[in-house]
Amino acid sequence: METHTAKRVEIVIEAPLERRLTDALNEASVTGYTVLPVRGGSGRSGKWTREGQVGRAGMVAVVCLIRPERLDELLDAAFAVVEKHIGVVSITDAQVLRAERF
Amino acid sequence: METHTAKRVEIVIEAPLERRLTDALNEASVTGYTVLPVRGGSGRSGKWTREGQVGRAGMVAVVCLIRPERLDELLDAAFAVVEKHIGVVSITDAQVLRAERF
Amino acid sequence: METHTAKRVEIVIEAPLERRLTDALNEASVTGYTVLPVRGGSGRSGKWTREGQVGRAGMVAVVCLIRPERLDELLDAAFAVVEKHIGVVSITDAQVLRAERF
Amino acid sequence: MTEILSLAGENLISPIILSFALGLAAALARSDLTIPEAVAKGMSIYLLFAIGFKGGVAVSTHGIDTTLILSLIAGLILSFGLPLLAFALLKILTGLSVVDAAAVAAHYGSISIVTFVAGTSVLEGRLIDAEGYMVAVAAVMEAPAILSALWLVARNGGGGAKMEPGLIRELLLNGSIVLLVGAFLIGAITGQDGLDDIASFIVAPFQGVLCLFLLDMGLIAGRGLRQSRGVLGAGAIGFAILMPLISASIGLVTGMLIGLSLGGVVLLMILSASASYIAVPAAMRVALPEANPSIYLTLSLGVTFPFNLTLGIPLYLAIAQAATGG
Amino acid sequence: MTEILSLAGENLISPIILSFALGLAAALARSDLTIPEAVAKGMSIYLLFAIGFKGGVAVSTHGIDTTLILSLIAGLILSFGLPLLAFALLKILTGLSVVDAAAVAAHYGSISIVTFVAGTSVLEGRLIDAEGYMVAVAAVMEAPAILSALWLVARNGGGGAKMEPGLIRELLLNGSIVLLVGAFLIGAITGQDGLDDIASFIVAPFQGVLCLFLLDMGLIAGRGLRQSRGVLGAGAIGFAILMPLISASIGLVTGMLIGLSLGGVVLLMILSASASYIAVPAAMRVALPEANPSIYLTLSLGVTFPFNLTLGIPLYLAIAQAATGG
Amino acid sequence: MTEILSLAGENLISPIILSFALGLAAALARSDLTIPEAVAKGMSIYLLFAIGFKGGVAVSTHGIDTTLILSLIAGLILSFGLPLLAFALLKILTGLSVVDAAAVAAHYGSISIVTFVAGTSVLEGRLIDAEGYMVAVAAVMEAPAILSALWLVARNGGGGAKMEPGLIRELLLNGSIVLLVGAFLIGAITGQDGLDDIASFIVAPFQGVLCLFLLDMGLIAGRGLRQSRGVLGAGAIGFAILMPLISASIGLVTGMLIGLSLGGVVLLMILSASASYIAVPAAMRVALPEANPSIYLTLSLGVTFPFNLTLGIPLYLAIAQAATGG
Ligand SMILES: Nc1ncnc2c1ncn2[C@@H]1O[C@H](COP(=O)(O)O)[C@@H](O)[C@H]1O
Ligand SMILES: Nc1ncnc2c1ncn2[C@@H]1O[C@H](COP(=O)(O)O)[C@@H](O)[C@H]1O
Ligand SMILES: Nc1ncnc2c1ncn2[C@@H]1O[C@H](COP(=O)(O)O)[C@@H](O)[C@H]1O
Ligand code: NA
Ligand code: NA
Ligand code: NA
Repeated sequence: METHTAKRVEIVIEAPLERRLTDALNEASVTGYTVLPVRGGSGRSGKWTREGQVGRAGMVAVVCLIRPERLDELLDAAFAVVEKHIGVVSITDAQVLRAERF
Repeated sequence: METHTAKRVEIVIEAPLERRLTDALNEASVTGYTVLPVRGGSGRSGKWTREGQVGRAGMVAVVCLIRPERLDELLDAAFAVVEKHIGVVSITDAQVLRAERF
Repeated sequence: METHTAKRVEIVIEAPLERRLTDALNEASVTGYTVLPVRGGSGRSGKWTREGQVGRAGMVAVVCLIRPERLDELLDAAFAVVEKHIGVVSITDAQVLRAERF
Repeated sequence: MTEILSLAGENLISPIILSFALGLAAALARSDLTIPEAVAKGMSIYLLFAIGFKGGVAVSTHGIDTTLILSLIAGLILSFGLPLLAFALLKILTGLSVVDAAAVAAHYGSISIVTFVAGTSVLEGRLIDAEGYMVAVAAVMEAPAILSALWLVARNGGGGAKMEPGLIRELLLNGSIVLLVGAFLIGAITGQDGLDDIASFIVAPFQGVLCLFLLDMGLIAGRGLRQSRGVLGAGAIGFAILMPLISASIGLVTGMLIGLSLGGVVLLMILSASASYIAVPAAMRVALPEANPSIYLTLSLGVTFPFNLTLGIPLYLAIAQAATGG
Repeated sequence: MTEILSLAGENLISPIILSFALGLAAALARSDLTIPEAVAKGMSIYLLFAIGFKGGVAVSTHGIDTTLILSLIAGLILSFGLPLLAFALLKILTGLSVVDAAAVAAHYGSISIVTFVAGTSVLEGRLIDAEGYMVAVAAVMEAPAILSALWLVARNGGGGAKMEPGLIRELLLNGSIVLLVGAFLIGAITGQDGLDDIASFIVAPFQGVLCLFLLDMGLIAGRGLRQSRGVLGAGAIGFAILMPLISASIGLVTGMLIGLSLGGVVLLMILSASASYIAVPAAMRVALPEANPSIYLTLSLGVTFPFNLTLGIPLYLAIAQAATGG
Repeated sequence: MTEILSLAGENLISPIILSFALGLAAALARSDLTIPEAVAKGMSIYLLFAIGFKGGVAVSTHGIDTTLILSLIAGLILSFGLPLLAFALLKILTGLSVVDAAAVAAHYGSISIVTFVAGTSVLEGRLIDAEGYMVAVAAVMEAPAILSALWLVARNGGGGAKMEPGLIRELLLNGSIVLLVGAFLIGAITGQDGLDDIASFIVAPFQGVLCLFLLDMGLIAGRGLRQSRGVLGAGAIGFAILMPLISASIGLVTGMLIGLSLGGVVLLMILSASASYIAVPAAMRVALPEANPSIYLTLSLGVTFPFNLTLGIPLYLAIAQAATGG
């Protein structure tokens, strides 16, 4: 089956920032992404779990498949939001079916 | 620690199709997969969030670790289900511990 | 944008073992990880879904970004917990922004 | 006419409708107010269980009416037939493709159980009795419309319709139907004694739960409307108001023909007039994936549901009262 | 005998049992009816809180009985001892490995709080009082059986048992135990005044919540049965019916020896006869990971739980009435 | 003084407070007891809806008081002003950075609706009436404090404060505010009739739901305290006790000046004394990301919230009774 080269970007970010991140992605014309819930985690700012939160606290994971040539635009947009906040950005090489979808 | 080469396939698909996808995987003798919930996303068919849904709407992410030589079978099976539906399929190279497990 | 080489380790493990796994990671000085909920899955021990569970049953996915040179330590720690239990460990090559974060 | 208006006015300022309006307004104003999906699903399970159970108890106390079978058959025929009418109307009023029109038609042949619940609570508020087995009629009306829609697509050369073997089973064993019918049977078996056991759970707080549930429906409808702005033309929106009126009239005539009580006639009108937004959309994603979900969801959930809830129900009641002289 | 049958019949057509049956049937028919996990967990928290609180209030109004301490000790001994009996019986009736048999034995020494709750509600329905502190006995019986099982494995050379330091703490501070005991203490401290404050939350809707909760238990048990078809032989299934009968008899004798009231004796029988399917399975995954979960879950949740709920409880009640002359 | 103590004692052994204590104890003992997030959010929606609705009904029956406008203005001024005071006090008592101190100050200018709800339920228990529109005052006090905090940062050269255009909208259309105000309006419009419809949902089980909700708050506060051990010095903890006392005094004077009833004065004291732990933390993550969340969460949720809930509320009530001679 024919596949196309892509980058898979995974951004773990604080939930209150989710809308700001997706807005920034939109502005950078990145309109394809999937948001996964996060149950808990640990990092430099300590350990937390979903059930220990009140309100909109906690984190989400945003997964983005993108053409390799557009990666830097995406990272710039994401970085502007993530920069001062708690969060992690990772990138892996991927293949996708159906290039028209991204 | 000894690891084995594998492919990690991630299929984001509409929740009402989940059973059909896993049935198709089963028929293709792919019996190892993990289903992750999805909170929301954006694509060609617009933006959506978990909380704006009624009923079984929304999407799920199915993650499958598979021996490289069986990738095409898996993709064929998955594609037959995903083809006409909303959804995205991506593949990354991976290593796994414990080859007997997949 | 400058990125740093890393390994992305994904461990799918039974929920009652979650704390033991994260404790083991901590002891191996792996303090960065993200826990994702799992809705269901299938493997050698059969098929299950979140909604068919009572109590703390089910599985979780722990995602860990780590410097390549520390991978083996992490795998040893994880393996000690996962060994006798139901679960899957996979590793992919990744890049991360902000090396100080991991 | 003034009576209709006053009835509508009274209906509009009930906590139930105002809760829906609050949700709608909050979503349109882009508030981040949300009700967790699990809680919303929990409330819908509660409402289905309560409404089914109470229907069963009513049947057990009033005995089985001779019109029961007739009502079930009428429900089946309406659910099979209304999509054909809807499809024809859509072809006249809109430029929708065959597949999209058939998908919309399926929604209008099926029912919205929440509209039904809101209707029963308006009837209760006015102390109008209705046949308890109307919940069974509601269950019967959920699925047939989907088959009609698939037939419409096949007949009109819309190729893509997949009548998979699994689908019919899935439709009939759909969670809502099973719960509604199951609770109905439990109510019918345990009768008044059973109701006494659990009345302070399924009767007393019912209206309040319905408020919160409709708050959520308002939020979802509002979010849907906001996201699908511009997707729909005036023709489609006209359809979403006209179709329930036509269906309700057909329901009225049917209900009177088979000899239902005033309350029963009103509920059959409401079932006919209401459009599905849970079971049918999920089935459409499987069977007619080419149909655009934002069209059918916006029409059924964004236009017809609020219309029925606010103006439709009191209107149907007033019309039925005039027609039956009740 | 006829009395037992009529009691069982009456029990079987209660909304509670029928809701369980509905869930079971829906799952066996592969309906997609599900209750969200969060809602199910919310209901179980409600039930534990309510049952604990009411037990505490009962103790605060009736005073502390001299048999309280005896009952707690009896509970401890039963929970430690029943697994040894279960293990021996499993060795006779089945070909299970040491590890699997020990894991199953742990479940039958521990308890099912939902069976206990269903039992109290049957007693309430028949206006039979029971000692309020039986909920404390229930709490005491949850964990010891796990230690017995680990000891059985160690003794029979099953090597794999890990008695990790963290495990005992975890067992004792298990959410259900903490909530049950905590609510019991709150009820005991605030007494009738406290109950008056929150009775319309924890008393009035209790039966109704229990219905929905048992609906979910039925769904889960049914799904479990469907998935594990063929895993179990006749011997294992026989064990899952025989063992509760034996345990209930031992509970009967114990309860009468320590001087419990009729209601208290029935509840001790139910506790003895019931098998855990929440706390123990989670502990087994940690301490005996080699044991096959589908064996112990199918037996405790798929066979013993429905048996106790439907036939067991009325049977134990009838036997206790005969034995105590109550 | 003895009266204050007995009042406090009575408050301390209510099911509500004991449930909170149970949660706190369970979390500190590292029990795995948790309430699912969706259920907790569902309960908070219930509480906001009920408290808003009842406030609206009270306004509709008692008419709009001339002090309504004054109260709203007072609320605004308090919410804008108290952070300045808090900031000054923090500078004296602690070594927190400008950004951290400003973030903490924002929390103390804003309010905790759960503390408010607990206060109303204490007043109801003592049959003390309060102005229904106090819930509107609560809504008004949520957001302004955040602006004061951002201004404090800008003025003290803390550079990082981002007053994004979207933020103010977000704050004003915050889900809790919209729900509280919306339910208030629904209550005001439908009045006593509306309340009668849904009283068995929003009045009868209210106290019980509050118990479970506070159990969860206790769990969260306890977990927070455990994780942030050592983060805070004595100065900060002193602030978290002293500040509510000062704020309550200011609330007392304000309430008496504008002529509120005894109940109204107490509620204004509670609003002033309480610190936000939902809306403001979320806003701080957006607007002041450099501020350390564990500082402000520990102070508001871990120290001030339990203090107000247990000792604060009865104390404020006793002081207000002494001051107003009520
Ligand atoms: N190395 C890592 N691997 C995976 N997730 C991480 C890692 N570091 C941080 N995270 C996630 O990002 C969140 C915030 O991290 P931090 O800003 O380091 O406190 C954590 O709670 C984790 O969910
Ligand atoms: N480029 C992408 N990266 C990640 N997820 C995507 C992407 N495109 C689509 N998706 C996911 O697939 C769903 C449907 O996509 P689409 O069919 O393009 O509307 C979206 O809601 C996303 O959850
Ligand atoms: N090949 C695989 N790919 C992805 N997930 C898997 C795979 N095999 C097992 N899993 C996950 O691990 C769980 C336990 O697997 P097992 O121990 O094989 O029964 C399954 O329920 C899946 O969630
Ligand atoms: Na219809
Ligand atoms: Na037992
Ligand atoms: Na305040």
